[in-house]
Amino acid sequence: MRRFLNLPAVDLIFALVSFSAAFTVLILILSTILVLYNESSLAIHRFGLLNFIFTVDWDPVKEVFGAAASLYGTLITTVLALSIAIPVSIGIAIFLTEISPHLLRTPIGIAIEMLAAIPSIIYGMWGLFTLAPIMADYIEPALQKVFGDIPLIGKLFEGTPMGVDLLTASIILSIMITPFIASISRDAFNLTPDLVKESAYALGATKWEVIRDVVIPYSKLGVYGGIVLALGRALGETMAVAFVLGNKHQITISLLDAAATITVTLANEFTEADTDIYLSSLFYLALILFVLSFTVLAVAKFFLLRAEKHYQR
Amino acid sequence: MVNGKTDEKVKIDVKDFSFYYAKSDKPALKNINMPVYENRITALIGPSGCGKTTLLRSFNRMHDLYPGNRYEGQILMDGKNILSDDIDLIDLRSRVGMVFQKPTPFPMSIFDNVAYGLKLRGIKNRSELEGRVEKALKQAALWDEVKDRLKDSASGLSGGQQQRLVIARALAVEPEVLLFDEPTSALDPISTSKIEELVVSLKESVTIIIVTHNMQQAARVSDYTAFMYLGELIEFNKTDIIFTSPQKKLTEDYITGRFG
Amino acid sequence: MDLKRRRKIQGQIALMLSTLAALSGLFWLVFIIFDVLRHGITALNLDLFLEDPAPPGVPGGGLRNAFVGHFLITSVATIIGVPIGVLGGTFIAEYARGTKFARLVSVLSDIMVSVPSIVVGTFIYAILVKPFGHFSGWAGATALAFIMIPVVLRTTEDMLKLVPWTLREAAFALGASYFHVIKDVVYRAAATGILTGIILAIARVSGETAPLLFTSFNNSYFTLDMSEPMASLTVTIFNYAMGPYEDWHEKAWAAAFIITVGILIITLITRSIIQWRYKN
Amino acid sequence: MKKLTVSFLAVGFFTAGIADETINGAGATFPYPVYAAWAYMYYKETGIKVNYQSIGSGGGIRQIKNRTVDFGASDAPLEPQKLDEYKLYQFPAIIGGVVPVVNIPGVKAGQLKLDGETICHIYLGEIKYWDNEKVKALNPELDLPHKEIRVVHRADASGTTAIFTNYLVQVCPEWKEKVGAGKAVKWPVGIGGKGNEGVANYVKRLKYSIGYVEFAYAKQNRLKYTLLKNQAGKFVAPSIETFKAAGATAEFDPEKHFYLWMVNAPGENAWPIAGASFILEARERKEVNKKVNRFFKWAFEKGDEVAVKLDYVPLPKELKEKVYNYWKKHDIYPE
Repeated sequence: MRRFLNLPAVDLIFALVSFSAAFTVLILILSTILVLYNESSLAIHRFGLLNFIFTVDWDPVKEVFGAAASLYGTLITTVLALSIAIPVSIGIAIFLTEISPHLLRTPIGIAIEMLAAIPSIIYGMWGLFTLAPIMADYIEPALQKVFGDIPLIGKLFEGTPMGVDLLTASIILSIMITPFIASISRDAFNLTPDLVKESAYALGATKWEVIRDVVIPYSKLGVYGGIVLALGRALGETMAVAFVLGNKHQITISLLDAAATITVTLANEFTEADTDIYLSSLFYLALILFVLSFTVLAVAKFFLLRAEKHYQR
Repeated sequence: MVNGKTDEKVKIDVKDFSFYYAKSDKPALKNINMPVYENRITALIGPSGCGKTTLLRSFNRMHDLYPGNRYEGQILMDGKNILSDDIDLIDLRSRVGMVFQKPTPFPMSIFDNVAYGLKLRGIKNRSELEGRVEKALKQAALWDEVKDRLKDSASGLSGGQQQRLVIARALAVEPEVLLFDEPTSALDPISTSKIEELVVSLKESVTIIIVTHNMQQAARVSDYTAFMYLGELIEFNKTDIIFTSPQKKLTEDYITGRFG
Repeated sequence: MDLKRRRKIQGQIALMLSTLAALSGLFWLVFIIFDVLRHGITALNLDLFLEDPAPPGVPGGGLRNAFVGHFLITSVATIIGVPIGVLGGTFIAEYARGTKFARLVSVLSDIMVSVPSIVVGTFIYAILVKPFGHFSGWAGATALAFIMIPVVLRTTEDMLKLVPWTLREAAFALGASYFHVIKDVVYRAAATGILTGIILAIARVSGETAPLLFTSFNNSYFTLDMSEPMASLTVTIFNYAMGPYEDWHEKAWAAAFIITVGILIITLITRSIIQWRYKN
Repeated sequence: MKKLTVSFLAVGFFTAGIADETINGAGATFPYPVYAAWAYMYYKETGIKVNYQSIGSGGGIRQIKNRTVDFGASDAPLEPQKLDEYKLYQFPAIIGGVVPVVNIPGVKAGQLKLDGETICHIYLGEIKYWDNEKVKALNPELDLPHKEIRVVHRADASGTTAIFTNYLVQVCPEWKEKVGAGKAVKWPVGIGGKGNEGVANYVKRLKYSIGYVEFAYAKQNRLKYTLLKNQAGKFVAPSIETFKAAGATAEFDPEKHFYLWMVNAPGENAWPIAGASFILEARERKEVNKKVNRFFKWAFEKGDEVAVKLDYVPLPKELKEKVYNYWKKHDIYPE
């Protein structure tokens, strides 16, 4: 701080004002944690941490609340959405940078950027009105036909196809995060120097070999960055899944079953909660989600930064 | 065109060769005729935009990477036209290697960089790979500097080392022809002279074509020199003749630094 | 040369798969846009903008309250969030450049950009709704500002860092104070970038629903009083899409259409600003 | 910075300019459409805004408890002790019915007959197939298939569920013991739909399913309702008449602030799963309450038609009188 002491007065004032603005970020994070902790203290005292996390029950009548089902839903939808979105987005990025005719690259690129900007509630609403019926009538029965009789995999597709379930929610989520990963990956791919690509071609590599061995390794940091961003989105997304998940607190193996995520539980029940312990438990869920996504993002960020440093060397 | 008789063997013969970039009716290269002799170093010189790099990139058909580019005429390698449609680019590029203006290490280890071309060709045997990587690195005079850190990332090497690594990578697949596109333009003088020595030593095993901005470099390393200007080949001859008694006024002006 | 053929076929298959992945991805995306436009356009009419909602069973009505509410909440969020974001970004890019504090704020902001927005809603509920005893436009705007701050801060930081250091030195050499250097030189050089960042941040928060659910809530009447609950387009979509009435579904589609088109236009404008700037 | 100040001032100016009379209410979602319709008409006639926000019954109770609204609304009546504790008045304002709906191919609306115990055991997962003995015994004339029953319930917390589960508690001791009643319960079986809409959608789409929705939704989605055996032992169909009958025979006691679950009403023609939606007011705010009650008095007098159109049941005349007397007794009757 010594460096500010011999600044002229006008600078000192401006530095102070802008410092407090920057400091706001720290305050916001800290106060979010403190306030959420304070609001959920009732639930924390009643249920503890581990007990809360590992309790599947969410029973407002008996006032027994646990986060396990919501956490499970959050994790499954996130993992499933990412595992659908990543290959598709990388496919899109490859298509845009290496395959598509030059004439189409810009318009498709713009389209994808715009899709990244569309609010998630639109995806959610579309999921409810358009995708869910399609899933229930065509896709899910077809999946059951194909996989239903296979011993272990069949379990994933048990139940009545309803269109409002883990699978539909994950697909909506993946459609929503695809533009993010795709446009960031495309930008990263485009940063691969032409010379490096050409020298691979000059060694007799095919286009795919150039992509696989040069372009993707060269831009993997950028792609990881996009995936981390998408991961954050998927973990905390509410509106895209709220319509099509069914809000049922259960741990289910079948992807064709309703479930709940932390966000969906909050959206559905927050204003309905009538007892203090109910509301407090919802705050507790919010706190867990905040800490969870903060930690996941911080860890991912840490590795990214370290990799970047390693890479620059 | 070459004055005096020569008993050199022609590796590549460029015949009535013209080249058009996509969406352009004006040829970037006009009616080029010249030979490239086996196990000799041929330098392409001329001011910026004269087409020397364009010509160089025609020898391994790099222009095919971008749609719309057109070739006219013939480039015969060992008597076969490499511009014809039935030429397999993968084959061609295994026979004609290339080194670029800037070092282009791939994002992988030193060993994997050199082994890359070999792996593409299906060589999986570890000891064979190791043998050929070592040979190529030795040929590129890099072995002693990197033999203890073959597993390290190639991006950790210095610029000159990286460029020699790239040369080793090109050599590993034992090409017949090696194209150099201003290989020292991004390097310091010491690295430059190392690369020049290396290039000269390589002509025992491969035919070399080198594009250079630097006339001293052309004079130092090459056996033959082609001077190009505005997409045309002005003069082709033995290097000492070009630099001591050029036939064309334009060549003389360029050599003596009167334009450009 | 069996190997070569295998390589080529492998390559072709891989490229085909990429193309397929791309096409399938694009298919869904185009499907969504098309669907929103199709349903939205048929539901559009002038009353939508001029009328307040009629209760179920009464024909007609519009979403004037939601349009105005949405505009007010977003504007106030911008008024709160942008100065804090820009100033904070300035501090860590200029006065505190290279310090640990700057790195900390920068990294934390990056993380905050991805923090679940519904958590922000619960936080604001606890500090601005519960103590005052009622939902309010102010609470909604604050929640959106919370989301905006880190976005604007990071863009500002990045844009300021793009301004070459020599430019500042040239200004220092004329005897200007740092404040004047920032105000007259640095901001001017980075203005387009910061502006596009701000516009994109506004676009981003104007599509948010989750943070408004428990803050600004909803209001079936037109109001300009920010201390009252306030309707917004996104929350209206949420309620109407879930509701049982056909008429509500239509209005939800119409609102979705307006938001989508609005955000698409904003994105296009910023894109062309960037391109125009890039060309000059 | 100057611009900012101006904007702030502008916002302040706007907010100061608008201050006409507004009554704020919040609470149950179930009566929202009808309250909104009344408010709309009331505003057109009197210029007084009634801003009713459907934040859920729980929220409504919380808000009026904290005195942050002029009235609260709840589908679940508060017990008299609770009302004393929170210092609240309570009276019913509208009646609705919860209707079991089924989707069995070949079975038409109003054909299937059920009783409380059967529904209870279906929702407990103990009756698994449509051709179960108990169901068959109630429906000797129907040819019920041997198909699994797909149970659908509400996934969110709702007054509908509170009414439905209270009914089950009253008619089925096992339900009382295993599950209990509430706005959201831990369902032993079935899938959850969000909102009446979600349940209606599922039942429409899924063959061999059963669900429960508010009457309005059942009617609007043309779902196949069932007949129910009421306390008097008669099978009745859900309709405005049977809801009215339930309302008429239900013994609302003003002394207990009308605390009553209207389920399993005794009347000959009464629909057994009906429920009133209640209004809550703060006892110390006489003048405010009069303003609120003026609105409800107007609604009781002029709002019946709209309510019926929206498939809600207006209070029977006798009950309206009881409410008026309750107001008068507590000196909150609007003159």
